[in-house]
Amino acid sequence: MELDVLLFASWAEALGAQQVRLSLPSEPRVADVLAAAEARAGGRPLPRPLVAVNHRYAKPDTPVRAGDEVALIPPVAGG
Amino acid sequence: MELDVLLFASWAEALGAQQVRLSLPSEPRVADVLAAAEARAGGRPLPRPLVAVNHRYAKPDTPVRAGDEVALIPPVAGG
Amino acid sequence: MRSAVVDHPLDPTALLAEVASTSSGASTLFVGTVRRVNDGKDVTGIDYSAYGPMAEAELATIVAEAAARFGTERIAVEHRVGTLTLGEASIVIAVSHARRAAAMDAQRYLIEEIKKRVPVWKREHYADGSREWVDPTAVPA
Amino acid sequence: MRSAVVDHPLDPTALLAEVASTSSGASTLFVGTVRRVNDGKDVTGIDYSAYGPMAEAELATIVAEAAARFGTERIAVEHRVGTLTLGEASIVIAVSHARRAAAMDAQRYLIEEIKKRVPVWKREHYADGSREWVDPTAVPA
Repeated sequence: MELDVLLFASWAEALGAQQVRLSLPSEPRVADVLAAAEARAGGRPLPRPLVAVNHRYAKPDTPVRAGDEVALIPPVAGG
Repeated sequence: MELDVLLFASWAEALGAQQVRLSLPSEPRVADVLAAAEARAGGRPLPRPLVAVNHRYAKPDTPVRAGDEVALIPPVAGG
Repeated sequence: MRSAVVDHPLDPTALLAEVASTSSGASTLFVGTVRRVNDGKDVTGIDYSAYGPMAEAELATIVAEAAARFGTERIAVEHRVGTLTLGEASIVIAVSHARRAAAMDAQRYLIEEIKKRVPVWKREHYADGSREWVDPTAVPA
Repeated sequence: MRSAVVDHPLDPTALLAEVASTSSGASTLFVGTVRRVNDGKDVTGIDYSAYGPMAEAELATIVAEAAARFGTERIAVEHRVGTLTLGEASIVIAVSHARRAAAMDAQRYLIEEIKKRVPVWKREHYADGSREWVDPTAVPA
Protein backbone atom coordinates (compact mmCIF):
# COMPACT_ATOMS: atom_id res chain seq x y z
CA MET A 1 0.00 0.00 0.00
CA GLU A 2 0.92 3.67 -0.35
CA LEU A 3 1.02 5.74 2.85
CA ASP A 4 1.58 9.45 3.49
CA VAL A 5 3.88 9.95 6.47
CA LEU A 6 4.37 13.27 8.28
CA LEU A 7 7.91 14.62 8.69
CA PHE A 8 9.31 17.06 11.22
CA ALA A 9 12.50 18.89 12.13
CA SER A 10 15.69 17.41 10.65
CA TRP A 11 13.76 14.86 8.59
CA ALA A 12 11.46 17.49 7.06
CA GLU A 13 14.44 19.68 6.30
CA ALA A 14 16.56 16.92 4.78
CA LEU A 15 13.75 15.59 2.59
CA GLY A 16 12.50 19.08 1.76
CA ALA A 17 8.90 18.23 2.62
CA GLN A 18 6.38 18.07 5.47
CA GLN A 19 5.28 14.64 4.32
CA VAL A 20 6.31 11.84 1.97
CA ARG A 21 4.41 9.03 0.31
CA LEU A 22 5.95 5.66 1.06
CA SER A 23 5.36 2.30 -0.66
CA LEU A 24 4.75 -0.37 1.96
CA PRO A 25 4.08 -4.12 1.82
CA SER A 26 0.50 -5.23 2.37
CA GLU A 27 -0.60 -5.35 6.04
CA PRO A 28 2.33 -3.13 7.01
CA ARG A 29 3.68 -2.61 10.50
CA VAL A 30 5.55 0.32 12.04
CA ALA A 31 8.86 -1.42 11.33
CA ASP A 32 8.00 -1.39 7.61
CA VAL A 33 7.33 2.36 7.77
CA LEU A 34 10.71 2.92 9.38
CA ALA A 35 12.51 0.76 6.81
CA ALA A 36 10.85 2.56 3.89
CA ALA A 37 11.59 5.97 5.44
CA GLU A 38 15.25 5.15 5.98
CA ALA A 39 15.49 3.93 2.38
CA ARG A 40 13.97 7.23 1.24
CA ALA A 41 16.48 9.17 3.35
CA GLY A 42 19.10 7.49 1.20
CA GLY A 43 22.09 7.59 3.48
CA ARG A 44 21.66 11.15 4.75
CA PRO A 45 22.98 11.33 8.35
CA LEU A 46 19.61 11.66 10.09
CA PRO A 47 18.81 10.67 13.65
CA ARG A 48 16.73 7.52 14.00
CA PRO A 49 13.09 8.52 14.53
CA LEU A 50 10.27 6.97 16.50
CA VAL A 51 6.94 6.46 14.77
CA ALA A 52 3.62 7.85 15.98
CA VAL A 53 0.32 6.39 14.83
CA ASN A 54 -2.72 8.58 15.42
CA HIS A 55 -0.78 10.85 17.83
CA ARG A 56 0.63 8.05 19.97
CA TYR A 57 4.06 6.46 20.00
CA ALA A 58 3.85 3.04 18.36
CA LYS A 59 5.97 -0.09 18.68
CA PRO A 60 7.70 -1.73 15.70
CA ASP A 61 5.05 -4.46 15.48
CA THR A 62 2.05 -2.10 15.60
CA PRO A 63 -0.06 -2.56 12.44
CA VAL A 64 -0.58 0.46 10.21
CA ARG A 65 -3.87 0.85 8.36
CA ALA A 66 -5.07 3.10 5.56
CA GLY A 67 -6.39 6.31 7.10
CA ASP A 68 -4.03 6.23 10.10
CA GLU A 69 -2.13 9.45 10.74
CA VAL A 70 1.48 8.26 10.75
CA ALA A 71 4.42 10.50 11.64
CA LEU A 72 8.17 10.13 12.01
CA ILE A 73 9.28 11.62 15.32
CA PRO A 74 12.97 12.58 15.38
CA PRO A 75 14.55 12.84 18.86
CA VAL A 76 12.47 15.43 20.71
CA ALA A 77 14.06 18.52 22.25
CA GLY A 78 11.29 20.51 23.84
CA GLY A 79 11.02 22.12 27.22
CA MET B 1 26.51 36.42 86.64
CA GLU B 2 23.24 37.99 85.52
CA LEU B 3 22.35 37.67 81.84
CA ASP B 4 19.49 39.09 79.76
CA VAL B 5 18.15 36.44 77.40
CA LEU B 6 15.85 37.15 74.43
CA LEU B 7 12.55 35.26 74.18
CA PHE B 8 10.37 34.53 71.15
CA ALA B 9 7.08 32.94 70.18
CA SER B 10 5.63 30.53 72.75
CA TRP B 11 8.34 31.36 75.31
CA ALA B 12 7.78 35.12 75.02
CA GLU B 13 4.05 34.61 75.30
CA ALA B 14 4.23 32.23 78.27
CA LEU B 15 6.64 34.42 80.23
CA GLY B 16 4.89 37.63 79.14
CA ALA B 17 8.15 39.28 78.08
CA GLN B 18 10.54 39.69 75.16
CA GLN B 19 13.48 39.05 77.47
CA VAL B 20 14.26 37.79 80.97
CA ARG B 21 17.20 38.28 83.30
CA LEU B 22 18.66 34.97 84.43
CA SER B 23 21.08 34.24 87.27
CA LEU B 24 23.88 32.00 86.07
CA PRO B 25 26.95 30.42 87.69
CA SER B 26 30.29 32.07 86.98
CA GLU B 27 31.85 31.13 83.61
CA PRO B 28 28.46 29.91 82.38
CA ARG B 29 27.88 27.75 79.35
CA VAL B 30 24.84 27.40 77.11
CA ALA B 31 23.64 24.41 79.16
CA ASP B 32 23.48 26.68 82.21
CA VAL B 33 21.35 29.19 80.29
CA LEU B 34 18.94 26.43 79.30
CA ALA B 35 18.70 25.09 82.85
CA ALA B 36 18.01 28.56 84.29
CA ALA B 37 15.43 29.26 81.59
CA GLU B 38 13.60 26.00 82.18
CA ALA B 39 13.57 26.75 85.90
CA ARG B 40 12.10 30.16 85.15
CA ALA B 41 9.41 28.57 82.96
CA GLY B 42 8.35 26.75 86.11
CA GLY B 43 6.68 23.70 84.66
CA ARG B 44 4.74 25.44 81.87
CA PRO B 45 4.41 23.04 78.93
CA LEU B 46 6.84 24.80 76.60
CA PRO B 47 8.81 23.21 73.76
CA ARG B 48 12.52 22.76 74.44
CA PRO B 49 14.41 25.63 72.80
CA LEU B 50 17.82 25.86 71.21
CA VAL B 51 20.14 28.66 72.29
CA ALA B 52 21.67 31.24 69.96
CA VAL B 53 24.73 33.22 70.95
CA ASN B 54 25.39 36.32 68.84
CA HIS B 55 22.95 35.17 66.13
CA ARG B 56 24.37 31.67 65.77
CA TYR B 57 23.12 28.38 67.15
CA ALA B 58 25.35 27.32 70.05
CA LYS B 59 26.16 23.93 71.57
CA PRO B 60 25.53 23.10 75.25
CA ASP B 61 29.21 23.53 76.12
CA THR B 62 29.62 26.88 74.36
CA PRO B 63 30.78 29.51 76.91
CA VAL B 64 28.57 32.56 77.42
CA ARG B 65 30.21 35.90 78.22
CA ALA B 66 28.92 39.25 79.42
CA GLY B 67 27.90 41.28 76.38
CA ASP B 68 26.91 38.27 74.29
CA GLU B 69 23.47 38.46 72.70
CA VAL B 70 21.83 35.28 73.93
CA ALA B 71 18.41 34.08 72.74
CA LEU B 72 16.16 31.08 73.31
CA ILE B 73 15.00 29.68 69.98
CA PRO B 74 11.81 27.60 70.23
CA PRO B 75 11.23 25.12 67.39
CA VAL B 76 11.20 27.21 64.23
CA ALA B 77 8.26 27.14 61.82
CA GLY B 78 9.11 29.51 59.00
CA GLY B 79 8.85 29.13 55.27
CA MET C 1 -5.39 21.23 35.14
CA ARG C 2 -4.59 22.69 31.75
CA SER C 3 -1.89 22.40 29.13
CA ALA C 4 -1.38 24.00 25.75
CA VAL C 5 1.06 24.60 22.93
CA VAL C 6 0.98 28.29 22.08
CA ASP C 7 2.69 30.62 19.60
CA HIS C 8 2.78 33.76 21.74
CA PRO C 9 5.06 34.89 24.59
CA LEU C 10 4.42 33.04 27.87
CA ASP C 11 3.23 34.73 31.05
CA PRO C 12 4.61 32.87 34.10
CA THR C 13 2.75 35.13 36.53
CA ALA C 14 -0.59 34.28 34.94
CA LEU C 15 0.06 30.53 35.23
CA LEU C 16 1.09 30.92 38.86
CA ALA C 17 -2.15 32.79 39.57
CA GLU C 18 -4.12 30.15 37.67
CA VAL C 19 -3.04 27.32 39.99
CA ALA C 20 -3.09 29.28 43.26
CA SER C 21 -5.60 28.27 45.91
CA THR C 22 -6.17 28.77 49.60
CA SER C 23 -6.02 24.99 49.95
CA SER C 24 -2.41 25.08 48.72
CA GLY C 25 0.55 25.52 51.01
CA ALA C 26 3.07 25.71 48.19
CA SER C 27 3.23 26.71 44.56
CA THR C 28 6.13 26.12 42.22
CA LEU C 29 6.93 27.63 38.89
CA PHE C 30 9.41 26.26 36.37
CA VAL C 31 10.46 28.48 33.49
CA GLY C 32 12.70 27.17 30.70
CA THR C 33 14.46 29.94 28.79
CA VAL C 34 16.71 30.34 25.77
CA ARG C 35 20.29 30.27 26.96
CA ARG C 36 23.15 32.20 25.37
CA VAL C 37 25.56 29.29 25.33
CA ASN C 38 24.82 25.63 24.61
CA ASP C 39 27.52 22.97 24.22
CA GLY C 40 30.06 25.76 23.95
CA LYS C 41 28.33 27.43 21.00
CA ASP C 42 27.13 31.02 20.96
CA VAL C 43 23.34 30.84 20.57
CA THR C 44 21.40 33.85 19.21
CA GLY C 45 17.91 32.32 19.08
CA ILE C 46 15.91 29.12 18.76
CA ASP C 47 13.13 28.00 16.42
CA TYR C 48 10.73 25.74 18.29
CA SER C 49 8.40 23.60 16.23
CA ALA C 50 5.89 20.96 17.28
CA TYR C 51 3.74 18.21 15.91
CA GLY C 52 0.80 20.21 17.16
CA PRO C 53 -2.04 17.74 17.84
CA MET C 54 0.27 15.06 19.21
CA ALA C 55 2.20 17.55 21.35
CA GLU C 56 -1.05 18.78 22.89
CA ALA C 57 -2.19 15.21 23.51
CA GLU C 58 1.10 14.11 25.03
CA LEU C 59 1.27 17.22 27.25
CA ALA C 60 -2.25 16.52 28.50
CA THR C 61 -1.35 12.88 29.21
CA ILE C 62 1.74 13.87 31.21
CA VAL C 63 -0.21 16.45 33.21
CA ALA C 64 -2.89 13.86 34.00
CA GLU C 65 -0.17 11.40 35.10
CA ALA C 66 1.36 14.01 37.42
CA ALA C 67 -2.07 14.88 38.85
CA ALA C 68 -2.77 11.24 39.67
CA ARG C 69 0.72 10.46 40.94
CA PHE C 70 1.20 13.52 43.16
CA GLY C 71 -2.37 14.28 44.11
CA THR C 72 -3.12 17.71 42.75
CA GLU C 73 -5.21 18.95 39.84
CA ARG C 74 -3.73 22.42 40.20
CA ILE C 75 -1.29 22.16 37.30
CA ALA C 76 -0.90 24.49 34.31
CA VAL C 77 1.65 24.00 31.53
CA GLU C 78 2.30 26.01 28.41
CA HIS C 79 4.91 25.26 25.75
CA ARG C 80 5.71 27.94 23.22
CA VAL C 81 6.57 27.40 19.56
CA GLY C 82 8.00 29.84 17.03
CA THR C 83 11.23 31.80 16.96
CA LEU C 84 12.48 32.79 20.41
CA THR C 85 15.27 35.19 21.29
CA LEU C 86 17.73 35.00 24.19
CA GLY C 87 16.10 34.89 27.60
CA GLU C 88 12.59 34.20 26.29
CA ALA C 89 10.57 31.43 27.94
CA SER C 90 9.90 28.25 25.95
CA ILE C 91 8.01 26.47 28.71
CA VAL C 92 6.23 27.38 31.92
CA ILE C 93 5.06 24.78 34.44
CA ALA C 94 2.99 25.87 37.45
CA VAL C 95 1.99 23.48 40.23
CA SER C 96 0.17 24.15 43.46
CA HIS C 97 -0.27 21.60 46.23
CA ALA C 98 -1.20 21.37 49.90
CA ARG C 99 2.33 20.03 50.61
CA ARG C 100 5.59 21.47 49.34
CA ALA C 101 7.37 18.18 48.72
CA ALA C 102 4.62 16.98 46.39
CA ALA C 103 4.57 20.32 44.56
CA MET C 104 8.31 20.04 43.89
CA ASP C 105 8.13 16.34 42.97
CA ALA C 106 5.36 17.09 40.47
CA GLN C 107 7.35 19.96 39.00
CA ARG C 108 10.33 17.70 38.35
CA TYR C 109 8.22 14.87 36.96
CA LEU C 110 6.50 17.22 34.54
CA ILE C 111 9.62 18.81 33.06
CA GLU C 112 11.51 15.52 32.78
CA GLU C 113 8.65 13.69 31.06
CA ILE C 114 7.92 16.64 28.77
CA LYS C 115 11.58 16.71 27.69
CA LYS C 116 11.44 13.00 26.93
CA ARG C 117 8.06 12.60 25.29
CA VAL C 118 6.46 15.73 23.84
CA PRO C 119 7.10 16.04 20.08
CA VAL C 120 8.73 19.46 20.04
CA TRP C 121 12.00 20.23 18.29
CA LYS C 122 14.41 23.10 18.36
CA ARG C 123 16.80 24.47 15.82
CA GLU C 124 19.42 26.68 17.36
CA HIS C 125 20.76 29.74 15.56
CA TYR C 126 24.42 30.47 16.21
CA ALA C 127 26.40 33.68 16.11
CA ASP C 128 28.33 32.44 13.07
CA GLY C 129 25.08 32.29 11.07
CA SER C 130 24.73 28.50 11.13
CA ARG C 131 21.66 26.64 12.37
CA GLU C 132 21.34 23.17 13.79
CA TRP C 133 18.61 20.82 14.95
CA VAL C 134 19.24 19.86 18.54
CA ASP C 135 19.47 16.10 19.08
CA PRO C 136 19.65 15.21 22.78
CA THR C 137 20.35 11.59 21.83
CA ALA C 138 23.46 12.46 19.81
CA VAL C 139 26.80 11.31 21.18
CA PRO C 140 28.89 14.43 21.98
CA ALA C 141 31.59 15.00 19.36
CA MET D 1 22.29 36.56 45.48
CA ARG D 2 20.05 38.33 47.96
CA SER D 3 17.87 37.42 50.91
CA ALA D 4 15.73 39.46 53.26
CA VAL D 5 13.09 39.34 55.95
CA VAL D 6 10.40 41.86 55.04
CA ASP D 7 7.11 43.06 56.50
CA HIS D 8 5.26 43.81 53.27
CA PRO D 9 3.48 41.59 50.72
CA LEU D 10 5.86 39.56 48.56
CA ASP D 11 6.14 39.92 44.78
CA PRO D 12 7.08 36.56 43.21
CA THR D 13 7.26 38.05 39.71
CA ALA D 14 9.84 40.61 40.83
CA LEU D 15 12.06 37.92 42.35
CA LEU D 16 11.81 35.80 39.21
CA ALA D 17 12.88 38.81 37.13
CA GLU D 18 15.70 39.55 39.56
CA VAL D 19 17.39 36.17 39.02
CA ALA D 20 16.71 35.87 35.27
CA SER D 21 19.67 35.87 32.92
CA THR D 22 20.43 34.90 29.35
CA SER D 23 23.05 32.52 30.74
CA SER D 24 20.26 30.59 32.50
CA GLY D 25 18.34 27.78 30.88
CA ALA D 26 15.94 27.36 33.78
CA SER D 27 14.39 29.42 36.54
CA THR D 28 12.35 28.11 39.42
CA LEU D 29 10.09 29.88 41.83
CA PHE D 30 8.83 28.49 45.12
CA VAL D 31 5.99 30.28 46.88
CA GLY D 32 4.83 29.24 50.34
CA THR D 33 1.30 30.39 51.11
CA VAL D 34 -1.13 30.39 54.03
CA ARG D 35 -3.30 27.33 53.73
CA ARG D 36 -6.93 27.12 54.81
CA VAL D 37 -6.57 23.81 56.62
CA ASN D 38 -3.66 22.59 58.75
CA ASP D 39 -3.74 19.39 60.80
CA GLY D 40 -7.48 19.31 60.27
CA LYS D 41 -8.03 22.75 61.78
CA ASP D 42 -9.72 25.62 59.99
CA VAL D 43 -7.07 28.36 59.67
CA THR D 44 -8.09 31.98 59.14
CA GLY D 45 -4.66 33.62 59.24
CA ILE D 46 -1.11 33.35 60.55
CA ASP D 47 1.12 35.71 62.54
CA TYR D 48 4.72 35.28 61.41
CA SER D 49 7.41 36.62 63.71
CA ALA D 50 11.19 36.43 63.44
CA TYR D 51 14.32 36.99 65.45
CA GLY D 52 15.20 39.62 62.87
CA PRO D 53 18.99 39.91 62.81
CA MET D 54 19.56 36.19 63.27
CA ALA D 55 16.92 35.28 60.68
CA GLU D 56 18.59 37.55 58.14
CA ALA D 57 22.01 36.08 58.96
CA GLU D 58 20.81 32.49 58.76
CA LEU D 59 18.95 33.12 55.49
CA ALA D 60 22.10 34.64 54.00
CA THR D 61 24.16 31.66 55.17
CA ILE D 62 21.74 29.17 53.60
CA VAL D 63 21.67 31.09 50.32
CA ALA D 64 25.48 31.15 50.24
CA GLU D 65 25.55 27.40 50.91
CA ALA D 66 23.15 26.76 48.03
CA ALA D 67 25.17 29.00 45.71
CA ALA D 68 28.37 27.09 46.48
CA ARG D 69 26.76 23.66 46.41
CA PHE D 70 24.72 24.06 43.21
CA GLY D 71 26.85 26.55 41.33
CA THR D 72 24.69 29.61 40.86
CA GLU D 73 24.68 33.06 42.43
CA ARG D 74 21.31 33.84 40.86
CA ILE D 75 19.25 33.25 44.00
CA ALA D 76 16.76 35.60 45.66
CA VAL D 77 14.81 34.79 48.82
CA GLU D 78 12.33 36.85 50.79
CA HIS D 79 10.53 35.78 53.96
CA ARG D 80 7.62 37.84 55.14
CA VAL D 81 6.68 38.56 58.75
CA GLY D 82 3.50 40.05 60.17
CA THR D 83 -0.12 38.93 59.99
CA LEU D 84 -1.00 37.09 56.79
CA THR D 85 -4.42 36.10 55.51
CA LEU D 86 -5.39 33.00 53.54
CA GLY D 87 -3.52 32.56 50.28
CA GLU D 88 -0.89 35.21 51.05
CA ALA D 89 2.76 34.33 50.43
CA SER D 90 5.04 33.89 53.43
CA ILE D 91 8.15 32.99 51.44
CA VAL D 92 9.37 33.32 47.88
CA ILE D 93 12.48 31.56 46.59
CA ALA D 94 13.74 32.28 43.07
CA VAL D 95 16.66 30.40 41.51
CA SER D 96 18.08 30.62 38.03
CA HIS D 97 20.71 28.26 36.64
CA ALA D 98 22.23 27.15 33.36
CA ARG D 99 20.88 23.63 34.03
CA ARG D 100 17.38 22.72 35.13
CA ALA D 101 18.33 19.90 37.51
CA ALA D 102 20.60 22.18 39.52
CA ALA D 103 17.94 24.90 39.64
CA MET D 104 15.43 22.42 41.09
CA ASP D 105 17.95 20.89 43.49
CA ALA D 106 18.85 24.35 44.79
CA GLN D 107 15.17 25.24 45.21
CA ARG D 108 14.57 22.18 47.37
CA TYR D 109 17.73 22.67 49.42
CA LEU D 110 16.79 26.27 50.15
CA ILE D 111 13.23 25.63 51.36
CA GLU D 112 14.18 22.58 53.44
CA GLU D 113 17.10 24.32 55.18
CA ILE D 114 15.07 27.50 55.73
CA LYS D 115 12.31 25.45 57.37
CA LYS D 116 14.84 23.80 59.67
CA ARG D 117 17.11 26.67 60.60
CA VAL D 118 15.75 30.19 60.15
CA PRO D 119 14.35 31.59 63.43
CA VAL D 120 10.84 32.39 62.26
CA TRP D 121 7.70 31.32 64.12
CA LYS D 122 4.07 31.20 63.25
CA ARG D 123 0.94 31.43 65.34
CA GLU D 124 -2.11 30.17 63.54
CA HIS D 125 -5.52 31.74 64.02
CA TYR D 126 -8.42 29.31 63.85
CA ALA D 127 -12.05 29.78 62.88
CA ASP D 128 -13.11 29.08 66.51
CA GLY D 129 -11.14 32.15 67.65
CA SER D 130 -8.25 30.24 69.22
CA ARG D 131 -4.59 30.78 68.38
CA GLU D 132 -1.68 28.42 68.61
CA TRP D 133 2.09 28.50 68.08
CA VAL D 134 3.04 25.93 65.49
CA ASP D 135 5.62 23.43 66.75
CA PRO D 136 6.84 21.16 63.94
CA THR D 137 8.71 19.06 66.52
CA ALA D 138 5.58 18.26 68.52
CA VAL D 139 4.35 14.68 68.48
CA PRO D 140 0.91 14.63 66.80
CA ALA D 141 -1.89 14.19 69.32
